[in-house]
Amino acid sequence: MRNRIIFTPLFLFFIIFSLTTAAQNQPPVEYTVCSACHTIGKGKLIGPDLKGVNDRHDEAWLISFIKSSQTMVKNGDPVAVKLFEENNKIPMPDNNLTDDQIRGILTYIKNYDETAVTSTTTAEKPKSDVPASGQDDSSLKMQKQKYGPGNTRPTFIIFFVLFLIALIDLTFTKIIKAYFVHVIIIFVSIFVLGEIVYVEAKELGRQQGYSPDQPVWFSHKVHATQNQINCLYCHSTAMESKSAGFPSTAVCMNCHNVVKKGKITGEVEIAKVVNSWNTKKPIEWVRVHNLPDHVWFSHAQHVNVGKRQCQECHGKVEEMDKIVQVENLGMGWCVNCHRNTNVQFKENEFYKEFAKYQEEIKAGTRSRVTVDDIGGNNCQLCHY
Amino acid sequence: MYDKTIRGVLIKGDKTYGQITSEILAPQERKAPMWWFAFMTLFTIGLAFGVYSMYVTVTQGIGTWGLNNSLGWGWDIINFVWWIGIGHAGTAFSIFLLILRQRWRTSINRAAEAMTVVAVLCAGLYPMIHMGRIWNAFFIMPYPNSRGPLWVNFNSPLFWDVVAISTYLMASATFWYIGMIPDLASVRDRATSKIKKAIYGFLSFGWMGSARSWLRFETTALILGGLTAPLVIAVHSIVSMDFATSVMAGWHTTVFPPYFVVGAIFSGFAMVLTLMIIIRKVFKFQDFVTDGHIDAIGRILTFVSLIMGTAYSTEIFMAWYSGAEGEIYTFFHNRIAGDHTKAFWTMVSCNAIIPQLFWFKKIRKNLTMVFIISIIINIGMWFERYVIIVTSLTKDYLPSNWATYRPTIIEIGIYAGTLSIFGLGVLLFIRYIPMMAMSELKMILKPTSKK
Amino acid sequence: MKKYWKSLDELKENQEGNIPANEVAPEFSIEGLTEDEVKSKLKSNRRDFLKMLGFSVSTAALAASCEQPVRKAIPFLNKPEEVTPGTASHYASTFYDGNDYCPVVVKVRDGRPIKIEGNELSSITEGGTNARIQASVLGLYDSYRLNHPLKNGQKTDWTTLDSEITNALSGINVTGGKIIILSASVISPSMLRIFEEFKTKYPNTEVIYYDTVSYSAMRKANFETFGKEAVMRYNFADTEVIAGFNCDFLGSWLSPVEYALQYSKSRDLTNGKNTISKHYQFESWMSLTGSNADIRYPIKPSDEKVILANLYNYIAAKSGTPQIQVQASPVDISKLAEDLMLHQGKSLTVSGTNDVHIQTLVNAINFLTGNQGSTLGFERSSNLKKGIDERFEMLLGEMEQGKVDALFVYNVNPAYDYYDPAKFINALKNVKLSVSFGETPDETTKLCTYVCPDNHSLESWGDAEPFTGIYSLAQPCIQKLFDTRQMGESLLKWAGNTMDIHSYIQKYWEENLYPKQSEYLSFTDFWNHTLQKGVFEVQLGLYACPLYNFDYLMSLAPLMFADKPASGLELTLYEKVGLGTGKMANNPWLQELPDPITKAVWDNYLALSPTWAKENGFAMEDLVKINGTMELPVMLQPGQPYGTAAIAIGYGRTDGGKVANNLGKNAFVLASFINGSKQYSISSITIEKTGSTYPLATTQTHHQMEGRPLVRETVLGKWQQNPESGNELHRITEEKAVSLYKKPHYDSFHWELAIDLNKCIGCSACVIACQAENNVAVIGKEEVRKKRIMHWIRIDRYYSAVPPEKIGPDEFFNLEPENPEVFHQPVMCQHCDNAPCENVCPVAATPHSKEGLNQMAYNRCIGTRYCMNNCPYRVRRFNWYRYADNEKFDYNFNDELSKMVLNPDVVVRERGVVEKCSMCIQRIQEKKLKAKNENRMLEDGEINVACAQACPTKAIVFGNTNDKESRVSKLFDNARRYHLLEELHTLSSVGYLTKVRNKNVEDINENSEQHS
Amino acid sequence: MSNYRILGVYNNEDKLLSSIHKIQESGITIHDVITPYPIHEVIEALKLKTRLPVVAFISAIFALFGTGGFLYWTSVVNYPLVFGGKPQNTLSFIIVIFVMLINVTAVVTILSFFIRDRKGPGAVPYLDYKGISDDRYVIVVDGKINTNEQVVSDLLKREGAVEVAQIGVPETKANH
Repeated sequence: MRNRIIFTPLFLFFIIFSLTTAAQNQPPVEYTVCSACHTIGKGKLIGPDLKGVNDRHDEAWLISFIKSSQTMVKNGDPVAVKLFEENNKIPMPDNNLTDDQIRGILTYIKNYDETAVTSTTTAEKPKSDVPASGQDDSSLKMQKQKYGPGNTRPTFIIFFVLFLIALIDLTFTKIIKAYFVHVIIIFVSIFVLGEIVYVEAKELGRQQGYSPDQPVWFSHKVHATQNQINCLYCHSTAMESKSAGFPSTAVCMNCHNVVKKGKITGEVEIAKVVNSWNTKKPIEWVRVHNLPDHVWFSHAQHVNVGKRQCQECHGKVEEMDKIVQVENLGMGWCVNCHRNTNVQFKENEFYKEFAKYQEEIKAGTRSRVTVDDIGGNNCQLCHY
Repeated sequence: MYDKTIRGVLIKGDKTYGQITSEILAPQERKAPMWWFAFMTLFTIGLAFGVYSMYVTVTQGIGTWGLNNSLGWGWDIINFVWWIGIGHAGTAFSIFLLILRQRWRTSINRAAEAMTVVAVLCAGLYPMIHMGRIWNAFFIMPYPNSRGPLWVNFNSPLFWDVVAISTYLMASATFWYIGMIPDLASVRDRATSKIKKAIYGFLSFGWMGSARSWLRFETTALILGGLTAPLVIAVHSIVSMDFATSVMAGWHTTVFPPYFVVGAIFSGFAMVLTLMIIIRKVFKFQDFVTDGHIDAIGRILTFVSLIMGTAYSTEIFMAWYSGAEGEIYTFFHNRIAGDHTKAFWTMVSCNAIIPQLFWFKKIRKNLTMVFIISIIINIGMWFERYVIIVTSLTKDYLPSNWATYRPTIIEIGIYAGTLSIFGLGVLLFIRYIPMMAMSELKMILKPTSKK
Repeated sequence: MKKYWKSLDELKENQEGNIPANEVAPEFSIEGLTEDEVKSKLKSNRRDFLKMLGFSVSTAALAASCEQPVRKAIPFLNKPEEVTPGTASHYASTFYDGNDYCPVVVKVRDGRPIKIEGNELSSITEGGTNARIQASVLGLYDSYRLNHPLKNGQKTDWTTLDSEITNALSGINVTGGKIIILSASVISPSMLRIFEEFKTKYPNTEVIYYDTVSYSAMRKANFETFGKEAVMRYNFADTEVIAGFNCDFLGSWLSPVEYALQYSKSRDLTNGKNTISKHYQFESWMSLTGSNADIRYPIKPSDEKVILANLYNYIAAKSGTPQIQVQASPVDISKLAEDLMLHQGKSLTVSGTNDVHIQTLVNAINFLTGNQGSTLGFERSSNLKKGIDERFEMLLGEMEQGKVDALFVYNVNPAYDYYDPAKFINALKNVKLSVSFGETPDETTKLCTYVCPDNHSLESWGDAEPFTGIYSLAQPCIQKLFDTRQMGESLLKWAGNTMDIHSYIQKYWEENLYPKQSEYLSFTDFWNHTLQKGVFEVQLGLYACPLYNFDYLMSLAPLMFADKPASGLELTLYEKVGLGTGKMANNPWLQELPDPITKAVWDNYLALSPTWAKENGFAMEDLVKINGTMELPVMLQPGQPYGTAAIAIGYGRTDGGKVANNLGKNAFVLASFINGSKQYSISSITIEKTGSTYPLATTQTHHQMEGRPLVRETVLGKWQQNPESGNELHRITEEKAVSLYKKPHYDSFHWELAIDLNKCIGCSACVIACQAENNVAVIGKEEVRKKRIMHWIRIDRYYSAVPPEKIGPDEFFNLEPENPEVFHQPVMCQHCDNAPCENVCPVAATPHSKEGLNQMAYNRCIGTRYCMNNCPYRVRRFNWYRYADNEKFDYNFNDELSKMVLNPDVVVRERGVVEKCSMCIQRIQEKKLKAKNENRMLEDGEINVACAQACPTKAIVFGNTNDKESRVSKLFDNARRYHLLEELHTLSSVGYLTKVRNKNVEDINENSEQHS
Repeated sequence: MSNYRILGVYNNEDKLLSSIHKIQESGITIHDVITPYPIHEVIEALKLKTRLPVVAFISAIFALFGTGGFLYWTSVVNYPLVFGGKPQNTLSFIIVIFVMLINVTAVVTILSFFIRDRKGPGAVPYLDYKGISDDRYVIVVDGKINTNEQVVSDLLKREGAVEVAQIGVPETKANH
């Protein structure tokens, strides 16, 4: 009886406490910037481990350091200089954050709970072996089932044989007397065969579900999701050029001349990158998303002008350890998207050229302008 | 039942039903004569030449032909239209006469239709191989492809061609085959060897000749006839629209559809005549293919050739009357006079002038003359297509593009190939298929009580 | 500032030691790769063919194995800031090959120069080019180029070569032997400085200039009559009367691009001017210039001097200067003389004949008509054509006597283009040290002991001063493809100066040109901006016009007609507009460029007047023997004067490369050296039939319009009264036009072209520009003979002797006249709104776009050729064979190196598909995207099609007619506008402007009776 | 066993016809008449009808609207393209519609003929009598309905059948 009286508030307190901690444990938005170079309790990345940073330095110092580390170094703050030296002179970029934001980050770091986070952020199973050695076609098949039409050959053969048998029996060896049996079999198999042929023919020359092994086992998940690196950081020319661009080894080296140990693959894969840099031999990536030679496609048009997200064509790359072609990239797929997608009509000055639509929109007779409306399905939009 | 008092006898030397069967099937039941094998080998060689030429065309490109930037079509389309024309006779023949209940057709229509089928096959070959990228020929089908889907251009006469010709081939082939079933049955019944019985049994679709079957048979034939009659006209009108719908001087002419249809029937009948005369001579069928038949076709040809003459003069008149420089040039300075004079006058004399000889009964009776003229007509019809295509394309609106055209050996080879296919078809026909519709012949045979 | 004003040198800094390689499959950058590497890389991945859809592959795929070829993507190791993969950057540079000068802008795509445009900032050309300049980019990827130095034909390396040559030179220095630098005219001031340095090291060095086509008589005459040994600068822009004497100034004379621009300005009627210059042309062959003349007099070469003398006398009589004793002129020159007198200082008399007498007379006439200092003068005298013939003759003598110890041959090829090659070759044998800087192992280079291959101009630094005080810079647009070295650098090294050419030129500019300007305060500023602009001009001080020295004229007067008058068939040698002097003979584009007049390709021939030929029994394509040695086919050329013949030079190369060799015959050998200058006209030759014939390939075989209103023209007088004159038909057709369907309207843009036939001179620059921009295939002579040429734009040329007001259906079959009027009409796809070709395509491969363009989707085409038959303009082209990667067509599509010139934005068409002008859709798309990216509307003139951009006369204007303010809309409002075959109601998008000739009816009559 | 038939073979068209009438008068139903060529009198006598024309007509209607709809949908609704400044919905459809109408109708008619008449590759006639496709006429009487075969055969003989035969087994015998 008494025990219960004592225990209940304790119990409640525990609950409340855990709840609060849980609540505080949602990383603030600003933290994503830090996480590119820092970990909490996962050892040194580019910058030092932030675990217990609050104990190491007092808050005021931290705030000013986070705001602009270099000024402090220049001003010759001993601690700052020491840190700078320790972290082989990689300057920490300045952040224009308010003090409260920084405090938020610090509190987050303070009551950061590894178990909680690891369970929320990534469901990664520790990969012991490195799957870059070409024995990964099992996963490729899986993806084929997932995206592509799958393997239809057996079904085809079965129905073809059935078809022939029915035909032969109907004409020559009249084993089954009831003709409707033959008829049904024949019609069904013709339908099935036709369907298979149609699907296969559609996929002919396309690579949906294509996921080749790359020379370097590179995980977009690790880079894009866990380290929060923006797509455009590596695929830099997507905004101004027709091609998004493969990152030059130099770009990789920006981080990897410090980060020598990967979360999943250990040192092996990163070593390849470093090696490529030292031997001045570019890495020969295998292109996954190929368009036929007679198609002219521009990333700038879609990313910069059309304001499309990368994922709309490339799938959830940030969740892929191994990149795979999600869409079939066929013309029908392009055209249908052009039919349904609105252009940035009001936003972009260029579309003032379309006086008619402008008026219609003013008059309210037209609600939307699709890509198709402005000639998005002209042949020579892509073929010339 | 046929009342002989209205018309003259259609089958000479009053035969019994049995005789009809045995005499018509005689060629099949006899051993094949020497000349048959000789011609088979000859045509096979020709076919080989043709196949080689097609191989070269497809693997190396249309460049192996004599065409150029100004002249996109040459012998390919000339021969295509020519064959289609020939292919018109058979069906036109049997169907029109069927609908008109002209019973004298019965001894000829079988051969005519067989000729049609083969000729249309030859014709159909050309639009295929004249494509630059034959491996993409399926683009022309309106199938739901994955490109949006992107359909075909239903305004294009070439697409109409595809539809019309495939339909025509289908219709005429089935029409021909259905009409053949009863005769195949009789072949089956008379067959002595097991294999032959099995084969013809398979081909004759288990025909027995019960009254119900006969009723449905005749109804179907009539319906098909009714459908195919407009088709015959449509097909060649559409072929003519390949030219009529364009802007080129000498092509852009409203008279083309009727003019082409008539031309087709003209060349077709001529070809029928040629064939029937040969068959009659070779197999001694003068009792079935009587002088009456020859005479009748002769009269028709005379009439049709008059129409052709009218068409030609209309064209020329309209060109002058329109006052359009391009037209005038094409007709007066490029056809009547100018580079292609020879071709033009060959065409006119062969199609409009020489056939007028048929006015004379003597000539209609004289088989050799008829034979020669029928061949001349087909030559003339070939030149008609040559004149239409080559003159208009070589000298078009801009004199800077004026060009000339000379076919290469490859083109000639392909033509030879199609000719051989035709020859082979005919040879196989006369060897393995009853050359005349026996059941229909029996229908028109006078009823006899003596046995 | 446009994007292309960017300099390359920072780029070079960034690239030190890096290997920028292929970035995505299509594009490819090749700095620092050896040829083999390049080839290996090129093999795999290039957006060049539709072959992926080809027969083999597609069938293989149908055989159920749908595996795709794996495509590699090799990123930069370290991406240089300048290069954005997949987008083009432009660099200002200069083109000069010893003959033509032109400031250019080079379009570089992923480190590959793929196109050359004119530099719009240049005051000389204003962005114009000509066919040769457009084609020169292909020379960079010529597999015939030397890719390492040679010694006696054996591969060697630079160090050994340097040491050996320096030793030899110092040896010669000791013995005081003679060193000769035999070079084409050098217009680069820094190069001249280098020569100086070389001379200081090796005192008895002499530089001798040698021009393939000599202008030395002109220099001599100028020296004697004005005391200046220079070539004057001419200005046709504000002339009112132009008298040309055997002078093809629009096609080949001195600086044709410049003159074409000026000429078109003087012929322009669109800018409110209501009069145009009057152009008389006296010539002995049918030249491009003659074809544009208002009044053309076909004359014998020997008559030129007589006519000029008479002209001089007529004018001298008026202006009271001494006259010359001369027989009467064969043609009446009074009218011309009157015109010249009337337009004092606003006329121009020019002669292209390399004869001191003639040039002296011309100078006199120009002086008396007050043009000296106004339309021509020495103020900005030209540095082109410095060669003096006598000096070279002397040199040969010295060489034969072994007086020359060292001979450095730079950019000249006497073993081919000297009139007596054998003489030169033998003379060369007596030279101890012979060094050539040839890029290719040509006829001369072959004979030299050492070969130090020079960079291609697109790989080199350089500067130029074509006219006094007008400078331009050249910068490398690609790192060296091969192990070559720039000639200047070699000389510097041997002269003991280790400076590299780049910094040397910089230094020169810093010392000499930087002080002459005040705009920029620091030299780096000045340098970078000038490098970006490409051009730089210096203001000149006051200038006094020199006086004419009549005494010299008088002293010549007795000699002038001393030699006996010519007899028999007279011959003239001329430069073709395309091939020129034959320096670029290995360029398949130029070889297949139809000659603007004869429309012949791949050959030269003996042009004869039709009537003379008929009388003497020569027919077209007869193979004739000339002077018993040279065999050439006969070409009957209307407008060729009676009793004369003409042969084009530049053919008959023996070591020009796989394309150039054994095409035509070398006509240089027919030239001669008479009274102090090389003569390109021979007083009498003999020709006799060989009996055999030789097939000539021409793209046009019929030459009359058959009275059809294709090219509409009028005369100035009529036009001034009624701007619609000659074009009345347009109104009528517009009124008569009826259609079932309503006229199509386009919401956003309606791209249209306007072509001013009054400005178009038919120079064919557009043809090559289009070929380069759109990857048009070269198909070779045989295929052209079959009339299968692939050019997307062609220039129709018609002859006519019928005065414009008489043109009508009654003029059928008018015979080819002796002196026809010539019409040039560029024809490309007309992008009809009611296109006949579109309806008939069964597979919907060519529908109409929402911007009024007639689209052609190659990958959908199945090649029924129905559209070709149905196009009344015949502008559609069919790929009769696979022209790429095909041994049968071993031109620029067959070897991996020259394939690098392909424009990655345009596919190379597969066999069996129809292709045609797309109005440079790739450029339209590019610029539209640019505008969208920059969040703005398009400006008029921002988009320009290749043909319009290349046009030296600005005759072609492209734009959006929905925008009523655009230039093209304005031209479409012009009363002269009509459409080709508009009576067919195809509603074509290409508008033509009537041709206006500055003549009046009596001119015509006189002109025609002159030659009938 | 229901395939018991009595056959009367004639060699003369007139005899055949008269005997058909006789037999019908005497209340015997004729199962079938087999002739080497169509004899309209026989068909009339047997009062045979066919509905093939109806089938053909229906299929024609179907083809007409089917094709028209298809053309409209493809070239106006689904992927509209402009060719030579003409409207997408042009008169030229008529041609395709017309031809396709013929095509479909023909196919349907032929197929329904074969199916209705049990004709096709491999089908076998139930009667294999020498000369029925040559110059013999056969009257087939169903032996199941008219059990008194003697009467029938006598009648046939009397009417001038050159031969009377049976195929199959009468039920009575089959019972034993």
